Amino acid sequence: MKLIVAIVKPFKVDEVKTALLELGLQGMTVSEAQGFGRQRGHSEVYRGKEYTIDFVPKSRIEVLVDDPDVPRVVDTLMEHARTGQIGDGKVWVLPLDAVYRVRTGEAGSDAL
Amino acid sequence: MKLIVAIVKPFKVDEVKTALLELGLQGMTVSEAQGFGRQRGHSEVYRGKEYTIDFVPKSRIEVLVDDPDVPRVVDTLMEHARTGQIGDGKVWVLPLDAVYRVRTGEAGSDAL
Amino acid sequence: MKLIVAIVKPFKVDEVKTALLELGLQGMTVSEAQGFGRQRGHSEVYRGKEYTIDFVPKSRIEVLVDDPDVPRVVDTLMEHARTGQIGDGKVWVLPLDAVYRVRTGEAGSDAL
Amino acid sequence: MPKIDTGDTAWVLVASALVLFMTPGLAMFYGGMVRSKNMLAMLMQNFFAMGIVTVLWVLFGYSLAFGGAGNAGLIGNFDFVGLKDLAHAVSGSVPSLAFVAFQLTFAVITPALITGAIADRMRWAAWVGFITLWSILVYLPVAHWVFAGGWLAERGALDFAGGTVVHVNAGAGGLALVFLLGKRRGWPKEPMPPHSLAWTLMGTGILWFGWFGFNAGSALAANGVAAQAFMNTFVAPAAAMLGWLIVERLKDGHATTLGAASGAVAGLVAITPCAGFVGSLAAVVIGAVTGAVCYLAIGLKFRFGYDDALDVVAVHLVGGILGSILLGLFADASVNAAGKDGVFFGGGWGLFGEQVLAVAVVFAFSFIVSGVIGLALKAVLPKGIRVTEEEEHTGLDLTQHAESAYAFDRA
Amino acid sequence: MPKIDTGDTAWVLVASALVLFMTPGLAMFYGGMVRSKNMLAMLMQNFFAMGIVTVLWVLFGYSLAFGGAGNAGLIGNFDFVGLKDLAHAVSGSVPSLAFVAFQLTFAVITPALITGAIADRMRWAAWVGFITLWSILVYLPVAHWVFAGGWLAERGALDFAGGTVVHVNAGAGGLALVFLLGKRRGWPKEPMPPHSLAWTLMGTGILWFGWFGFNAGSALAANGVAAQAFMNTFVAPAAAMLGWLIVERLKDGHATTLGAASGAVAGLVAITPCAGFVGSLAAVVIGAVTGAVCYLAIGLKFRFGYDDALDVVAVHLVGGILGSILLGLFADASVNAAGKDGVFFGGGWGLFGEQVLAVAVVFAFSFIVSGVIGLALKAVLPKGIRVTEEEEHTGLDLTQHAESAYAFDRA
Amino acid sequence: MPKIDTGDTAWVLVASALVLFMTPGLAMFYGGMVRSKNMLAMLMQNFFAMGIVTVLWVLFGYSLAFGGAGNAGLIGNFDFVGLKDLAHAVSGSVPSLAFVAFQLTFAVITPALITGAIADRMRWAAWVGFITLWSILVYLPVAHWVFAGGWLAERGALDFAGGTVVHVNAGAGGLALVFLLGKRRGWPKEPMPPHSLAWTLMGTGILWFGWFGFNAGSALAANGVAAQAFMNTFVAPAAAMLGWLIVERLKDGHATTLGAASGAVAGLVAITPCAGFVGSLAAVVIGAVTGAVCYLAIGLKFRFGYDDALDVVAVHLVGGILGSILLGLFADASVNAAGKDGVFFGGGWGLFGEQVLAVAVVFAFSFIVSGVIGLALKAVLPKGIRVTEEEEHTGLDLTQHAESAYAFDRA
Ligand SMILES: Nc1ncnc2c1ncn2[C@@H]1O[C@H](COP(=O)(O)OP(=O)(O)O)[C@@H](O)[C@H]1O
Ligand SMILES: Nc1ncnc2c1ncn2[C@@H]1O[C@H](COP(=O)(O)OP(=O)(O)O)[C@@H](O)[C@H]1O
Ligand SMILES: Nc1ncnc2c1ncn2[C@@H]1O[C@H](COP(=O)(O)OP(=O)(O)O)[C@@H](O)[C@H]1O
Repeated sequence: MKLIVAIVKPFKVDEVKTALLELGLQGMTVSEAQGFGRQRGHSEVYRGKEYTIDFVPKSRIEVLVDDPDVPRVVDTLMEHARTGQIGDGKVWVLPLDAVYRVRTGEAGSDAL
Repeated sequence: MKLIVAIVKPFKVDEVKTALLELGLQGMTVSEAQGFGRQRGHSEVYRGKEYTIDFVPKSRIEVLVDDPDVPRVVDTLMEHARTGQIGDGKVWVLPLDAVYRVRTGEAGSDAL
Repeated sequence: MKLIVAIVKPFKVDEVKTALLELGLQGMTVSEAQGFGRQRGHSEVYRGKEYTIDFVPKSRIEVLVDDPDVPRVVDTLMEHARTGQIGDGKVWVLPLDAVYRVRTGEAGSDAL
Repeated sequence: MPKIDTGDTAWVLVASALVLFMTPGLAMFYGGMVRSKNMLAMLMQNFFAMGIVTVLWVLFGYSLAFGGAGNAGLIGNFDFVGLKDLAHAVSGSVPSLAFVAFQLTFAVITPALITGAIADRMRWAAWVGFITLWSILVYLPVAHWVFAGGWLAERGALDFAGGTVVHVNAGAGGLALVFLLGKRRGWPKEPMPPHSLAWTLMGTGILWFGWFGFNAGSALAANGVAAQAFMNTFVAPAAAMLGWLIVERLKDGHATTLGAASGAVAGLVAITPCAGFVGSLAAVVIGAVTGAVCYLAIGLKFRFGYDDALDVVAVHLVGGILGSILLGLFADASVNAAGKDGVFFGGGWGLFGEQVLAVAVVFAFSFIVSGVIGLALKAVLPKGIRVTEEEEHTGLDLTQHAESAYAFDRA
Repeated sequence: MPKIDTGDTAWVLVASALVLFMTPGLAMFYGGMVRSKNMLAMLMQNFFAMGIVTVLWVLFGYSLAFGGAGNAGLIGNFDFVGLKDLAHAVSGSVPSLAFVAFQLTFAVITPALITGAIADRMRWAAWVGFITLWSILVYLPVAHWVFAGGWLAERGALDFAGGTVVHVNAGAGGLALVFLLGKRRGWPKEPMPPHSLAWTLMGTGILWFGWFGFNAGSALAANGVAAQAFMNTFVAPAAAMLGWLIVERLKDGHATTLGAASGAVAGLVAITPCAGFVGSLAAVVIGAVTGAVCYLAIGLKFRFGYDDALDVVAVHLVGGILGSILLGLFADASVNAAGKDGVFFGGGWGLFGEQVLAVAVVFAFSFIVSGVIGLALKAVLPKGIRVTEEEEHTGLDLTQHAESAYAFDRA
Repeated sequence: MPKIDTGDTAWVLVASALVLFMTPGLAMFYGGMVRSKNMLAMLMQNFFAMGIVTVLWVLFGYSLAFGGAGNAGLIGNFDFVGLKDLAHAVSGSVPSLAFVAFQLTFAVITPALITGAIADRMRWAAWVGFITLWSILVYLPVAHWVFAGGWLAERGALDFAGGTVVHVNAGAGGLALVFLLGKRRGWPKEPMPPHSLAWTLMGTGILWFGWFGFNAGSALAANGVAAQAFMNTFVAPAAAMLGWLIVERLKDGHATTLGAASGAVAGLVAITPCAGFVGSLAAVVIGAVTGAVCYLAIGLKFRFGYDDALDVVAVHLVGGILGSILLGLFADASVNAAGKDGVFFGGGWGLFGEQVLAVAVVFAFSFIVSGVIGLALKAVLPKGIRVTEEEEHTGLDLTQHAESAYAFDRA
């Protein structure tokens, strides 16, 4: 079992979600994040005073997957999160000790 | 040292927090998330146009614990986050290389 | 490759960001969180009824780093997130299996 | 036929617009205080009053309330069904339709006041049924008794702009519903803080602004009495705001924004029956007392365990009772010849007694009939009058109206 | 020189203030419906109307619209350029400048109505150009034809407060722009829910409030006709709200807050041309019909695939047409001697025909000229009239105005 | 006893309501510009003005400002303490109490204007003390000098609706406090963007709407002068909006929503002293100039390093000075017999001199006395007048009022 985390552009979340479903995944967890990196932010002006906002809105996707599925999931994530523009984001894979489903207490793959 | 992450229904956070305190834990970090899974979302109608929102509001709880405490914490989390309804969420355990307390620089168990 | 996560006081984020840039890091991801710990929250009163809010606003910083950089990054994070007051937060280090850059598919250090 | 005075007409028309504007103001005042998941349901219950009550009023409501005015009776008649024969009629010095519109604005906001008590748990269909029946069975008769020369007015009770008809009436109705609906789940343990006091403050500003039309417009002319009522509508809420803030500061340690807003509204409620009958200094006293007392009255719901969500009882019922009864003390005929002298101005206890009677009668009538209506709906409606635990939990906006109040995007 | 009546003057001044307040109200009504990233752009397009149109009006707009009033012609003249000679003039029973200000408020809000159709995608510079040209080339002539005794008025068409001049006119202009701009990316597949219905409801309250000035103020006096117009402006939106909610409930399964707001506005639109010419019961019917029909009219944009973002066509164009034409049926000279009898009151089909003609003429003229203006701007402006995909995606607030509507801090 | 004119009375009553509504409008205008953690504190400081100033006014404020009107003196007297003897009195053609209420609305909003300068850092207790003392020691005398036939008025200075009494006066007071309070921590380096421009725009709409009462109401009658003042209050802010947007566009590359709002308010400020004394075209010029100049005046705080948080100096002080002085050029007796001719209308430099003197005197008096009051409070209050670093950091809402402006739930 692995935890795959992807930082993607918010408007790509729906596309990614659909793609993962087609892969047969059952679920995922998404949260809002602010990204900083090569992609530059924007600036705002209020009464002549300019502010630069360095951070860019990103979505943070977490997916629990069985080890064999990792490559396919990672590829799918990258394929559908990609625009080719700077700021498309990152994907990383974390090892897991255990996973449980709260409702039933099931553990491991059964918990997904 | 492990990092336990739990995705739970937002209105369960207070109950879970209280239970963890009784276990003797000192702290936790909670963030907002949108969950997707078996539990279906809801639909909204604006001027006759219907939208389906697939994502469900969830809370994401992170707790750092010493290895021996992991089982008790996981059980407590599951017990108090449980409603028995679909959508109760997941709990997963991640291995940790190190933990520090910013204020003092203390490391490991002392950092909790 | 490691994932360093830091829970810090929100108004410290800019300072931390600048410090990490000076270290030569290229990016980071920040999200909002609510912390619970030794630092107590505050209370509000509405029409004579008092509510206590236990949670304190925190920022959650994620940084992907190459193994050799871990110590310097951790130290920098702690140094610049520190106020000396209770509630400065935690820093923890997670092992990683893999990291990819969505835009290019590059893996490992090249992905940063 | 009496002549129309253009100045009086201009004033009554403007006053009507001002009072109509109070209902959206009330919606925002209340809406800001509920949790965001129930914001729209609150707005909807209030805006709906502008729809249903208005149509009923034109069809037969005005006629039942003001037909046969001065008959010292229990109810009006059907002379003006569909507002017939009013197009060219004159009331006092203004076109009758201006008077009809002005009175309509009162009929609209009165049931709307009830929404604050029942917040967060009443089924939409139940509210539709309740406001329809309540407007007909409770508001029309009471308006006739007090505003249209019905029996209470003929006995001598004074109510310049609706202390009994509007505030005691709505407060009693709200209290009855609160008992039938029961507490919100989690109350009073779970925190249910206001989701946007900015809306509550905006609503307060609109209410105060519109209340000038409510009270000074009740003079039905642009004259000295209107000016006195206007001045009193200015100073009473001001004094009440200070009264509330001081007590609050002493008791809770903080002067709060919600307290300033609540105090002002309490003062506006209390001065309503007195506006054109008391002097400016009396208004200061009435306001200050009301601010302090209404703040303390909030404690009642915790002591007695009834969940009056947004304190309609403490602010409107208690405030309305206070104003109506204090009028028995502070009424000053030298301010308005059409008024009387209260206890403090040598008028003895006669007026005071009539005020107490009027309050008691309106409270009892509204409380009982409202309860009966609520029970009837509970029995008749397939799903009852209260939402399910699941629905209450998800919020009324999504479950009753399939909408969300807010959606901040970040793409 | 005719004498000024202070009551009439007070009323017209207040009515002017009320109508001016409608434009911010409209901004909020629309703003709440767009996504948060386009909120400010919407507010800006509306507030800008208060700036540019006002200056044009003083310089020459009023003169071109109302100069040579009664000439049964196509356009006014330059007699009042810079409002010269008006400081002490009197119109009817009010100072001419009060009339100038009142009419200006109409000139301001009419182009503002168009912003709802073009939401989320028009370049700021293009809007600046469009509203300037549209006000001059479309609004001024049409206002002259109908409000200033121009050819349509002389033929006998009735329009009490702007069913054709304001609503059909703006609706046609919006439709033309919608075709030129094209659909928003993702429409209709992607959800584009309102970001804050609280603002939309606040806007609705302000619009209704201000509309009393719009319609009853159009009597230009504080008299019985004003009172009738006021009453109709009260009841028509109420009936329309009910009409919309009922159909919506049957069709979608829910009565929505946005539906209540939309129905009320549709009713206000439809009663605008009729306000001072029909009786109270006719207003109930006109309102109810409009509420139901306008709700159904929203389906058109999906059927025909034009992206009228906030339904200016369904609410203002359809509502304006309905009101103007129903007036041909419900007009009742017994309500207002200056009016006529419609089909239902024995007036035959003459008025009805004139109403149809007026609607057709105004629609055709506005649609065509608006289209020409849009095409011209498209050709002339270096960046065209529509934002780039990237800009549309990021939102107009940041890309057109370098601002964000909201910033909730948590430090 | 002079007779009451119902039309004039209707207008003055409505104008009073409109001006009172400006204070909540100002609260929202300012509130939207601060960070969300200080929203309620801003609203509270403004709403509190409606409470405290109103009570002071009734008790003795009106009497000290308008008692002994026309005495060419420094202060009024105690003839009207508690508003005694005014219930049936008449001022001009309206009930005296209508005049009292109208003037009260000015007394309320003037200190409220100061809150924009001191945003985000003043202790609540300090504001309570400051506004109380300032209203008595600064506002009452200045109002007497200019509005009640005090010495400045007798010398011949003109101020139709409060350019000096309201705007220069408040601006100077704000500037003094800014120096005493010091900069907000982090200013000007840290970004402190507006947290909700939607509120700021809503506030702008309310301010413009209410300002018609402010300026046109100052005619104290529904006549031609009121109409001229109304028209000028319409066109000056419009021209100022355009002026501000153009300069802003050239200098910063964007025309902003906040710029449109700020320009409109600046124009309203500048036209205030001129409203009933200048013609429509002069209003266009005055507005356009003000919009451009006030925008540029914002640079001053950065150049000189004083933290005037929401630009009360640039908008109200500079705008008030501009309007008062430009009146010396554009005043036109042919518009208003009660007025005079300025330089451009053959009146020579006499009026101009008086205007400059009035501005200088009011500025100096307000600046000095405000400073003294601030210093006194600093010395007397145990915790001083400024919040601690920790409190400033957490925000005033939580630390001063134990409330949060927003709480969006997601259960
Ligand atoms: N070292 C890092 N640690 C954590 N997140 C990062 C790191 N570098 C980049 N990110 C995240 O990835 C996003 C995209 O990175 P960026 O450098 O802007 O573009 P790209 O990944 O296409 O080179 C950033 O906004 C940030 O959220
Ligand atoms: N594969 C997954 N990876 C990450 N999070 C998941 C995954 N599956 C479910 N979740 C999270 O758990 C929540 C509950 O899952 P769901 O399938 O709806 O109910 P249950 O866990 O009771 O079967 C989801 O809303 C989502 O936040
Ligand atoms: N066991 C824990 N697991 C996860 N996060 C924690 C834990 N303990 C504390 N935190 C996070 O660290 C923050 C600071 O902790 P706190 O105990 O308040 O201060 P300090 O770290 O200075 O002792 C908390 O607000 C919370 O977000």
